[in-house]
Amino acid sequence: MAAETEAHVDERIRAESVTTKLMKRPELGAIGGVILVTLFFLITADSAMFTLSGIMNFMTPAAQLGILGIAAAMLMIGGEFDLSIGSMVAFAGMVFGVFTVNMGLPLIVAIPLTMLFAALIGAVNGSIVLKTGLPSFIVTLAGLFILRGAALVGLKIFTGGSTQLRGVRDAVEGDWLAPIFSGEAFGGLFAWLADAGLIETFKNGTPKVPGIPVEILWFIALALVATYVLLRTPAGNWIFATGGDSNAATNSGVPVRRVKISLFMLTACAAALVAIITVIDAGSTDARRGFMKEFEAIITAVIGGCLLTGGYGSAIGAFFGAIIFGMVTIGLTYTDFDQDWFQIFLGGMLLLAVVFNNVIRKRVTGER
Amino acid sequence: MAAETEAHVDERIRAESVTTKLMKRPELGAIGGVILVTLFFLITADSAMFTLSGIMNFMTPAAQLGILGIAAAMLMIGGEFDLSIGSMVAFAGMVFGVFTVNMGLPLIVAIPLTMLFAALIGAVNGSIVLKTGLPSFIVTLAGLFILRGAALVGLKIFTGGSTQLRGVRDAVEGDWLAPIFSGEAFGGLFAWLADAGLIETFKNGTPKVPGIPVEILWFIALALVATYVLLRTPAGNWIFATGGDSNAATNSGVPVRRVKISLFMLTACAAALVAIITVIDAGSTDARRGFMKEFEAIITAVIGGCLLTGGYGSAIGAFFGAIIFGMVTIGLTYTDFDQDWFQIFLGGMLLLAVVFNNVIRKRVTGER
Amino acid sequence: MTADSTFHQGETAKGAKPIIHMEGIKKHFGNVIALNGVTFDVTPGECHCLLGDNGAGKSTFIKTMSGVHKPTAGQIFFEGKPLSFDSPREAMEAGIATVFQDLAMIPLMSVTRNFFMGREPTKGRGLAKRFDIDKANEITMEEMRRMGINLRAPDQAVGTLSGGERQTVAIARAVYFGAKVLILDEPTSALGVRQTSNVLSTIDRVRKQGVGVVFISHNVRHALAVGDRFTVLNRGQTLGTAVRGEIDAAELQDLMAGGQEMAQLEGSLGGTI
Amino acid sequence: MTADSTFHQGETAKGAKPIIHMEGIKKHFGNVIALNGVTFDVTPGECHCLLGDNGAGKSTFIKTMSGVHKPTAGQIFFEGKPLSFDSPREAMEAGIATVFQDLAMIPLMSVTRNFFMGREPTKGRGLAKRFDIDKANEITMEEMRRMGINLRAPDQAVGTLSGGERQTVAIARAVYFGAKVLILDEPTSALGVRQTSNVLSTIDRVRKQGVGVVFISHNVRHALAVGDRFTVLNRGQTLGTAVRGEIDAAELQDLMAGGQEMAQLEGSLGGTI
Amino acid sequence: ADIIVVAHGQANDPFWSVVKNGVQKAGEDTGANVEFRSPETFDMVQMSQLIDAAVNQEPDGLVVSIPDGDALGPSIERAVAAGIPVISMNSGSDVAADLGVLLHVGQSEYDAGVAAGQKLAEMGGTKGICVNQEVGNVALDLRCEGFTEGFGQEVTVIPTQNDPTEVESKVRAALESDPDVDTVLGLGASLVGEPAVAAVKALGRDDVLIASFDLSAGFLQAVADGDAAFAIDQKQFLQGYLPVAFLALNAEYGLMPGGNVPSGPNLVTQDSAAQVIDLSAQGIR
Ligand SMILES: Nc1ncnc2c1ncn2[C@@H]1O[C@H](COP(=O)(O)OP(=O)(O)OP(=O)(O)O)[C@@H](O)[C@H]1O
Ligand SMILES: Nc1ncnc2c1ncn2[C@@H]1O[C@H](COP(=O)(O)OP(=O)(O)OP(=O)(O)O)[C@@H](O)[C@H]1O
Ligand SMILES: [Mg+2]
Ligand SMILES: [Mg+2]
Repeated sequence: MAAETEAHVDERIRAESVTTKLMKRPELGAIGGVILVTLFFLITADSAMFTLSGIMNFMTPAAQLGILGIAAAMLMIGGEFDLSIGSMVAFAGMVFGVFTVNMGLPLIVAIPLTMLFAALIGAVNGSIVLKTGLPSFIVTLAGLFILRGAALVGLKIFTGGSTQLRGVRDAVEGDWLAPIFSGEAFGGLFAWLADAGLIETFKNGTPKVPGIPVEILWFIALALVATYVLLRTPAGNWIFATGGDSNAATNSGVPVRRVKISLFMLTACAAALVAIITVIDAGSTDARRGFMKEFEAIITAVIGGCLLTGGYGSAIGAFFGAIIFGMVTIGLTYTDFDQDWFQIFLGGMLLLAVVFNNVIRKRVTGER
Repeated sequence: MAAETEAHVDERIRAESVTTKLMKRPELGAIGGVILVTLFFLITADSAMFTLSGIMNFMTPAAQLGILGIAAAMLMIGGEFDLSIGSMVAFAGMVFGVFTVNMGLPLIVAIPLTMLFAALIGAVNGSIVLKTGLPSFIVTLAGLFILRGAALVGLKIFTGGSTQLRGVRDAVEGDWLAPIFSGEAFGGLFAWLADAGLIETFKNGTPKVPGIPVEILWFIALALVATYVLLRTPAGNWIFATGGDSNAATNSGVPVRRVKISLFMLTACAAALVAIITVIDAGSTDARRGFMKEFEAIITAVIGGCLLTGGYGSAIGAFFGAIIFGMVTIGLTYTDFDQDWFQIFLGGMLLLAVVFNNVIRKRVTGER
Repeated sequence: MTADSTFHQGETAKGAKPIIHMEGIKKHFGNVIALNGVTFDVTPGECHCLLGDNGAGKSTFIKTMSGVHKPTAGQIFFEGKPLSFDSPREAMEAGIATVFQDLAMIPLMSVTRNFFMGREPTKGRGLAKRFDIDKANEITMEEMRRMGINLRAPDQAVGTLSGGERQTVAIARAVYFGAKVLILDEPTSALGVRQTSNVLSTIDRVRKQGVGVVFISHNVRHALAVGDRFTVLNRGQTLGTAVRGEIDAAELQDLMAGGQEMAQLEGSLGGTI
Repeated sequence: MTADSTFHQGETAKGAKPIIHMEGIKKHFGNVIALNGVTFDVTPGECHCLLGDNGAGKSTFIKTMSGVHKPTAGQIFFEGKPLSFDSPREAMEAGIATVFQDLAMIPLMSVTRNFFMGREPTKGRGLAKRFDIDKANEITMEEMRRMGINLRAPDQAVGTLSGGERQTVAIARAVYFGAKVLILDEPTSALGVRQTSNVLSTIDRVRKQGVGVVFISHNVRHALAVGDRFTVLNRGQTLGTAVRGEIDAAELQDLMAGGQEMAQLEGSLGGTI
Repeated sequence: ADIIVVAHGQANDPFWSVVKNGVQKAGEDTGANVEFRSPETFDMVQMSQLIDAAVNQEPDGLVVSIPDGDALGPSIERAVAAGIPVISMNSGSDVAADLGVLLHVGQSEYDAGVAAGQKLAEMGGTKGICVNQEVGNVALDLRCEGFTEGFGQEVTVIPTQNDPTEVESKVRAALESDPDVDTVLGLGASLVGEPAVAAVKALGRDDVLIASFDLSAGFLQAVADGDAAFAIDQKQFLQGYLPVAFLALNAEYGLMPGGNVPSGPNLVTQDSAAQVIDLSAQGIR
């Protein structure tokens, strides 16, 4: 029998406060940026920004971006990129529009079919990456062009020449699944709150905010599920391992291929979800939907602390990253700054928020 | 004295053909794609594409992109990204326009000043990356927004409200430096060739191609210099080491900080060079110049075999990558395919070219 | 090259049935010939040492055994049946655990997550099935202690461990999961004296439990301390196999040096290094 | 803990002037205390062995010596003057060459490029000044041969070398560039017997040329073969320094184990591991 | 006849897809072999290269849009020098003649902006925002400038990206932070006009005037329903159709009109909107 070292309290370890322990988690790093940005706008922006309706207003684009961003973050932790998700929004939107408007399918069929389509394309992306050993950056870049083009060609075919497909709202009207993918949730609650005078109302007594836009709920749910999967399941461990060093992971018995393909399918499905929500909401889809969203999703993930090299990051980080991005893009409209300066502010605020995250974390944890 | 192993021919090494040795070089990997794309267009495109003027026509955008791509490739080999180069094209163009048009400076002053401006911004980018330890992706992303916004604001200020600054061509007319940065070189030679009936002419007798566009010469020169630096100088060794593992490089005495900052300055200056060439050529500049060029530059580098993780790649690869990209984007207009299908083809061709590079190299070298 | 009567080509120990038998394995990397026909087997309850000079091909050989590389030529028999592992995961599921020379660890991940990577313990069922982190932490701390390392915390990133601590994690993991065959590629290279003696006695312990052990080392004394058979590789080929007791340290060391002269040192090393 | 009369706190060898002297070095990583006051020096022409259990802080200590880490507290004297290296490059320029435990090599780069990384030989002048690859290749092959490794080609990527071959590159590089102090962190851990004896005799050679050598090892026999003084670290602190001849293998091994019991093995190891 | 069209807008842009449909229809009607090309983004440098590529193929006629006369001038002059008849469309009426272009089909962006501004001021607007989804695109910037001029009151330009959700949120933000704003002009119907209508609805305000450049079926529906004031139509189908038809006739019979053809502006209001919707859905208006 080997001689065991006795277990004892180590004298070579200093006490650590709870804050330090919390700040060490990548999940919480990005929260500093959210606080900073909030403070900035509390001072500079019109007070309308932080009313209930103002918050819903910037959370809606944040949520749509965040759904993509969380999926992109998981893929990045797994060591790959998907540049085709923006185009996938347009493509899946087209497919969904065709299913509902042209073919008249009910949502219970149209939504799973759209998801299936997206997942298939994600799996193809993943297989090409694994088969050829090429960087996913270049493979999904091809996907970016191909899907965008396919959305255009498809729309022209199915509308007979236009790049916009209309009538989705009419087609899904009354479908029992529609409230899950569009509009606002908790309408009753908000109406009650309005009656009780707890939230702002219009002159006619209806609440200014009729409910919580469903994408915000999807966004929060996805962040929770993704965090749970990453931190509390074997699959999460596999994702970190795959991204950290796919060779070492393979040698340790992690099913790297399966992990990567699943993640590509996940990002594609996240894009399809955004497509379905926005298409039902807008009632139409066109060939330019989701333009540049792939980059915004990666930006979101990186603001949230993901490493481009893989193996490190968090879903909650991407969650806060999306909120930062949404708040900054929409928030400047609430301020009095000359709008020509928009991009300068956007860049400056993003940098500030990320630097702030970093400084706080280093200060607190004594890293380096 | 240590006992030395005697030097002898190793029996554990098989003979290797010259082709194999050549194909193992990353510099030559991308050539397979160029050949494939050329073959494709020889079959499908209008014969005008491969006349002298057709070749100049697709080489001009390839050269402009390639100048950025080669610089981006060197930075990527050094382990970093610069997402601000596209915006830098707009910003440097604005600065250069103001110097020449508004301030009336001669090129001998305006060009170095513009370069200095760009290099400074590059150095700032690099310093922030090194100081904060943040990924360069996020830092230069902020640069992307800030410089784009600054270009817009600057243009509005200096033109009195417009987003387009005109009159550069008139301002630099007659400057002795202008021929180095604009127009075509070897005009005399081409005129002589046209007289001799060796190259095509318009009906009025002037040669269809008045000379070689200077950007093509800059492009070739940059590719040669970059390749020489990477493969034949200590600095090249430092770049590879820095990108391969910056920790190990620091520990081995490589001045990692200096290398990284120099590379950021290089990419910024490459963007400024492209700005100067295109602004003089076009005679005007606007706030959207260079839009998305940062991504195209990275794409070029990746097609040319650079790894996103750094430490591997080549300038010659980026050179061929730019030619592939230029040929595909311009070449499709010489074919009969409908413009709607353009993106589908673009994506498909890029993927094919890169996969083909890979297959060829693996087949020849017996890797894996 | 010393070829004495105690050395036989690929002889099986005492006629016992081998768990894994590799026959005429060749492996080429491009134009590099790393293995040029190696035959090797391991039976339950024995420790078979694989020895040889740097670059002889030992690591390449055990990587073909554990499913990382596909051999260019040659056959693998697992429990008598011809078999070829398509991935390390398959080899693992067949009961082969390996400590690779590069350890196969993810620096950014915690010790526990590395320890259980690919084989996480779960609790709950159905959708609530999840990684049982508390149990995993406990097992990790316990197994590391058995090897003589008292970790500060199971969530320390492996990248910040000392060289020996990291190697111990890899060994403890393989021992914990090694069901039928345990392959150790230079497991003691970075270990302190106490940890080394723990590893050697662990090899002895698992061998007695009927596990077949493949042990690679450059230390003649470590090999002789636990080995039952000794196979020497040289430049991609087998020099031969000797059985414990039939060969002494000096002979073995000569073979491991690939038959080349060694530098003369002061007498203090006493013949073996 | 054995504290016998042959052990003294931080004693300097025979009164010679140390090249480098480290006084009360402390190093914390966040809440981890890796070094808690270590004093150490090395004089020209001696081989000073740094020994200790896994995780004792040896690598952390030599990293502060070679400019990688800044000490949290404590002072460094180089040739008598207080000094603090801001980067490994500065330490190198002062004449300190180090073989790190992780070797500090770039896997994707060729052997030659790794060998000369940061200190490339050039030919030509002015703009035509360039990396003299032919000369570099020649030196690399030659230095590797001296260490007992016959490389196939100098442009093989380091990532495809065997563990021992890779370690030899790092050692050959440090020896080639080590002007005043040569620091070796477990240089023989992955080496074959022939290469090990080459490295030990190389240490002997450079020491005789007046270079001060810091040698970290877990192998008592290797340490005793070349060491002039022996300093033992335990849990971030110095246990003491002994001079060659005043201490024997068994005593030293006890100290290195950090005073804890070792597993009992069959007699074949003969006391030392 | 071989006729090549080089435009600065992309094939997937709803506005330009209508132009492209016009081009194709003209090709069918006249039997000409037509091709429509455009750069990947609003990129004058790449566009000039596309014109060069077209010139190299020596077509029987060339149609170009000229958002930047300086940048595209040399390439167009080269085409003219090569003896290719060139017609400009959409933008460039100011520089067309100087470059040797035969005639121009289109509307002046600035004038259209002025017209929209005057109409909105007339309808009672007092404070406006101009929502620009592509700042730096000179044609769009000119529309906002014209609007400011014609409106005669305070106008703020709101820059946005190409995302309807973001546009909706920004319009809401602008209206909420400054309740005096009562006029919204969008520079694209589907990308800005429709989300602007949604934003105003969500805010429960019925006093806001919404107008938009160009047409989309959704926005026209809003105009028909009275949710939006009007759409500014420049009948871009004609901008694609007429030049091709002219050039085809020119190639066959040497016939060419003697002057510029104004295709717009034309305001589509509540009365006329309903009949346009169907055509818009088919990509003709
Ligand atoms: N992927 C590869 N490509 C090219 N050559 C390789 C590759 N992997 C290993 N080699 C070569 O094959 C030979 C055998 O390597 P291997 O790692 O098996 O040696 P080893 O016996 O484990 O040596 P060590 O004792 O030093 O660990 C070495 O010379 C090495 O350079
Ligand atoms: N960056 C770091 N962050 C946190 N802890 C660290 C870091 N680097 C080292 N340590 C800890 O400091 C202690 C000393 O490590 P060090 O590498 O110096 O040990 P060592 O004596 O070289 O051990 P070995 O013989 O195993 O190489 C170890 O317990 C290690 O876990
Ligand atoms: Mg090995
Ligand atoms: Mg160590």
